Amino acid sequence: SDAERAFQDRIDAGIRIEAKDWMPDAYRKTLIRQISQHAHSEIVGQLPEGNWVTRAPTLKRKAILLAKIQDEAGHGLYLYSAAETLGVSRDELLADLHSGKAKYSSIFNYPTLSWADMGAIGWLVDGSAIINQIPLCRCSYGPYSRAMIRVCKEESFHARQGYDIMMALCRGTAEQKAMAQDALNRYWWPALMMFGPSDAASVNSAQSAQWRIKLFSNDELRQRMVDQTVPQIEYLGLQLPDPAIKWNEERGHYDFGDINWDEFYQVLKGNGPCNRERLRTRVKAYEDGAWFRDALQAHADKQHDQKKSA
Amino acid sequence: SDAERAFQDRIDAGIRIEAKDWMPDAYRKTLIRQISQHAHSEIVGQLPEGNWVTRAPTLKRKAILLAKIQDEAGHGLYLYSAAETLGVSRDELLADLHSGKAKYSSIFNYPTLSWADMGAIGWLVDGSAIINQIPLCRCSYGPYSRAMIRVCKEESFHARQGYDIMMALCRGTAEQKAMAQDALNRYWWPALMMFGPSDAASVNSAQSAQWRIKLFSNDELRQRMVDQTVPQIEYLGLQLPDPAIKWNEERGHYDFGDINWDEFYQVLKGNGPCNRERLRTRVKAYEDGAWFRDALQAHADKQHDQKKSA
Amino acid sequence: MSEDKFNHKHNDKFSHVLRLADHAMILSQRLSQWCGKGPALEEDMALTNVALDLIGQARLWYSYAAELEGKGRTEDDLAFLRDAHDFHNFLLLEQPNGTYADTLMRQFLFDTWHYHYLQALQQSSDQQIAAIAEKSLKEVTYHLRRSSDLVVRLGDGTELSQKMMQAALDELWRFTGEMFMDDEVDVAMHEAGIAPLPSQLKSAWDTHLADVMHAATLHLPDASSWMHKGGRQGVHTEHMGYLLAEMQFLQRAYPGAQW
Amino acid sequence: MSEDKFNHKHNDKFSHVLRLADHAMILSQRLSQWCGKGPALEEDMALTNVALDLIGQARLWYSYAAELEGKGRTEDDLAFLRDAHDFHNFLLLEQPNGTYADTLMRQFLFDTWHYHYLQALQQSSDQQIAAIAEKSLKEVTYHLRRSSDLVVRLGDGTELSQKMMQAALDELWRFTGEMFMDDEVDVAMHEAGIAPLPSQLKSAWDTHLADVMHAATLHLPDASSWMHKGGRQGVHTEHMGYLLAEMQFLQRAYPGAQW
Repeated sequence: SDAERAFQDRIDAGIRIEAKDWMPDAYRKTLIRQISQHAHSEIVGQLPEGNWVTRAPTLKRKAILLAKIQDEAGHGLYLYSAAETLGVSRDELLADLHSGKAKYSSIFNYPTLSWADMGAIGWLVDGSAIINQIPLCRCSYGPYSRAMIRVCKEESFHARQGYDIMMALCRGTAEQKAMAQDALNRYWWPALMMFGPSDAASVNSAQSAQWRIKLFSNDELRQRMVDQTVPQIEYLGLQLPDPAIKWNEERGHYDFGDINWDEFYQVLKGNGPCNRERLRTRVKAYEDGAWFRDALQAHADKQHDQKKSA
Repeated sequence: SDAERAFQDRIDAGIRIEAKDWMPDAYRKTLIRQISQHAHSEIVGQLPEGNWVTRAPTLKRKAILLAKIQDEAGHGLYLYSAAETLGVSRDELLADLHSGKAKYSSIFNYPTLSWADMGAIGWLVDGSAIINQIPLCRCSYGPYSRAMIRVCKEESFHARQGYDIMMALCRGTAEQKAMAQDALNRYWWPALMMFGPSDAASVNSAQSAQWRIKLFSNDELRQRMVDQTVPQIEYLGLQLPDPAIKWNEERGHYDFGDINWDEFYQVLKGNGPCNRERLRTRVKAYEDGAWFRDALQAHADKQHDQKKSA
Repeated sequence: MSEDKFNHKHNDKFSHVLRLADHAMILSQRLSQWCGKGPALEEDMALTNVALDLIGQARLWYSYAAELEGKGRTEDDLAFLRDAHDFHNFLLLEQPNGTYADTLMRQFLFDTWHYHYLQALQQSSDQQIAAIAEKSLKEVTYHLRRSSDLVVRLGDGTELSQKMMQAALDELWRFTGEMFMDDEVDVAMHEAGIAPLPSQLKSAWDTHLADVMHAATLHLPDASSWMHKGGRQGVHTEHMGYLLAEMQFLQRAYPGAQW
Repeated sequence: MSEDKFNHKHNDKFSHVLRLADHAMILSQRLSQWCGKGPALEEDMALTNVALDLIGQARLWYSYAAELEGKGRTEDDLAFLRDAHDFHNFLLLEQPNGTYADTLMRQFLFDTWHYHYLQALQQSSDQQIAAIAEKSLKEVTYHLRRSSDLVVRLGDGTELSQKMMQAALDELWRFTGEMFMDDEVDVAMHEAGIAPLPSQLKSAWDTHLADVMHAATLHLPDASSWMHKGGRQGVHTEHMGYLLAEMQFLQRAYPGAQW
């Protein structure tokens, strides 16, 4: 249609789409799915870190971790707000999360088993998230791109803090270094999987690319993560978590081994180590909090009625 | 009445009353109150120790503590059974416990705050219990006296094990010895209060003495506890928890300070440090277990019906 | 028992500062158990923020306590290497989170005390204490405004929320008495012009409570009811040991490690 | 991570014995959390008895493991001074107690494995292992009889009890797979005639489960459903760290003390 052509022309010209602008239904739906999935990831992502906040080894580390978790709740807020500009409410989005219809990043279905996992998550998981998200700061939908700019700024702090935890462990006792190695080994592959299926298996990519809500392919971004991270691993003095990692002079990139996509799809299907626990925790939090949300609403209604009758 | 006189004659002649024998209503009621209070104490008494069983410092100590807690459940069983011979069901007795109508020993309303408390409870609390109970092995009601014989045998083990914990702590580091001292200081007065109000303030004692279900006065038994325990404290090398303790050559007993009866009555009234927690825990256990008891009954009924129809 | 309890009785200023540190530390620890599990996203953020403020305050107090002690201990040594009997926080603060109503009520009862205590502490003759109090008070002023506001809105909300808030108040009331009991440390601090007597704060606390509870349509429990005590003297409830076992695990399991 | 994980790979017999110790230890620890809180007095006693049997077995296995290791560690060192990644128990056993239905189902699923494993272990070429297995089997035979009986009575009890037992089975099922996965330690033990291959026990386990579940009117979950693993390799669930923080507190907080 003419509207669709005009819409695509604006995108091609690099003009941002805003909430009040006309947009194709599929564009709206794709964005809602993508933004809400990202919002849900922030919210669920608080849990694996919350698991260590009560056991952080120093007061300073505890404060930094608390601040990080707080930032994640904030990111969730911006992103739900961005999604809401597309005509869907936060409660609807949460209902989809709780029913299992909406997804969140599979990485959060892995357990945090030692303090070193706080390092690995900041370094590898936030690191990968940034690689995914930096391009989205230039995506075609205005509210989303602006949310991404704020999110990326804070996440680069988180990634640095994560690396700092790893540094401290690698400079520490043999036990601490082993802890760091173990965390790297456990989080390496799941972090690579965060970029999604390989391009060959990826659906809807072409359309999203045309709409400029996906600016690079999964495999391109994944390669960027490997290239960025391998020297960091070496700097830490840790062993590479994948024996196939090797600098490829010709490609100008690191080669790396095959990803276990069977595991990826199992986690996606709900069979990851913590899928049940994570979702159950969120659902319980929401249900347990109903009285609270209802009460605030009831109080606001009373205040409103009083003002009217006054 | 004639029956009452004959009843009292049997008691005076040292003949045991058995369940099927005639007995005055007041005798029956007093016994039910006394035995069930004792049974409840065994059951509630599992909780302060259960609080440290998951944190016992060695496997051997953990096993000994588990065995002790198991014994307490067993004592509860004998005693509820003894009470049941008087025509009251365990469920009725538990209902009175849960409603707060029936009491249990106030000592269990004090918190267990360190491992040393496991020593202090065995040594002082079981020690006092034995002093209370040994005479009851000769009490006039047969089922009660027989239950007491079994209970006392096991409790003397418990008291020795408790003293053994204290010994280990007092031979240990300065920190351990301080832990032992602190436990003694906290449990000393509550243990003395276990014998009940002083004779002057004690109700019903005369009748119970005549019926031979109370063979010594509260103050006599309390003095016995002090006399037995002071040399043990000295042997452990701990400081006396009461500066007024002093050997009285004339009396042939240790003098000791005034008991804070206000605290005693506050705990009795429900204001002890753990009254709410203890009762709440027991009520919750009972309520949470309803499905279990109902199911076993339902299954037994089904089996019974099948047998009948077979 | 470590030496703290037995050898430092003379060092009242150390004890006094340590108590303030322990209050902030233990409440922050409890609040951080809510991370990611609050009733609404905004609430998650706000509560985490309070936890963060408190841990910041705890760090200031612990550092100063360590300095006063002069034995080379650090803020982390004080937080992670003392057993329960050496902690001096109010019993109120170590109570389990319970429902969110319980958590908020605990917060409100403490914030009210904390606000008035810090306000008086700004006049401390000890410059360092006055400075930390002043800095903390800025944060705590916000804590108190927030928790007072929530108590009103939830008390005067739905029938259910009113019931839950009332139950929380009734449950926690017995732990409020010890906030106003003067002991020898308090008396010594007061005589030195370093801190207010806790008992002096009671009427301001009562007044604020009465105002808030009135607006919240909640009933204050009987003022003469029995009060628990012991926290500031190191005699805690059974919850404390579990809280510390979790909190201190890494420092205990890997002694001497740098993190 | 301690040295265990990285230096002892060669010592398969040590690993094998340690796994048996850890199974018994961790389940005993979970069971002991029920002390005084069971659904009936008789049940309190019986469950505590199982916890006691298991801790006795853990002590035998730990002592033998310490002997095999030959580094002067004691049973208590092994129980109280290893971090989570050095524990090798099944994930099933560290799962929280949940309802009493969950606790009993966990017990039944493990007892069935335990019984068959110990039975095979009696034929171990290692005399010490055979002897401990024989002694343990006497107790575990009773555990299995008891838990099988309870599963039947509660499955075929009321509508509610059936629902709860089915939910427990469905919840815990995903943790049963790793009990029958052979790894290098198992293969080495099997080749040395020291222990059975776990995979060889699967059919006996299946048969007993099918019998009991039939009598209990419960449905076995899909045999092909996804199974979690990692416990025996030291990769646990998030519950494990909390369990150990509590269990090990005293040994960690007072290093070197005698109790």
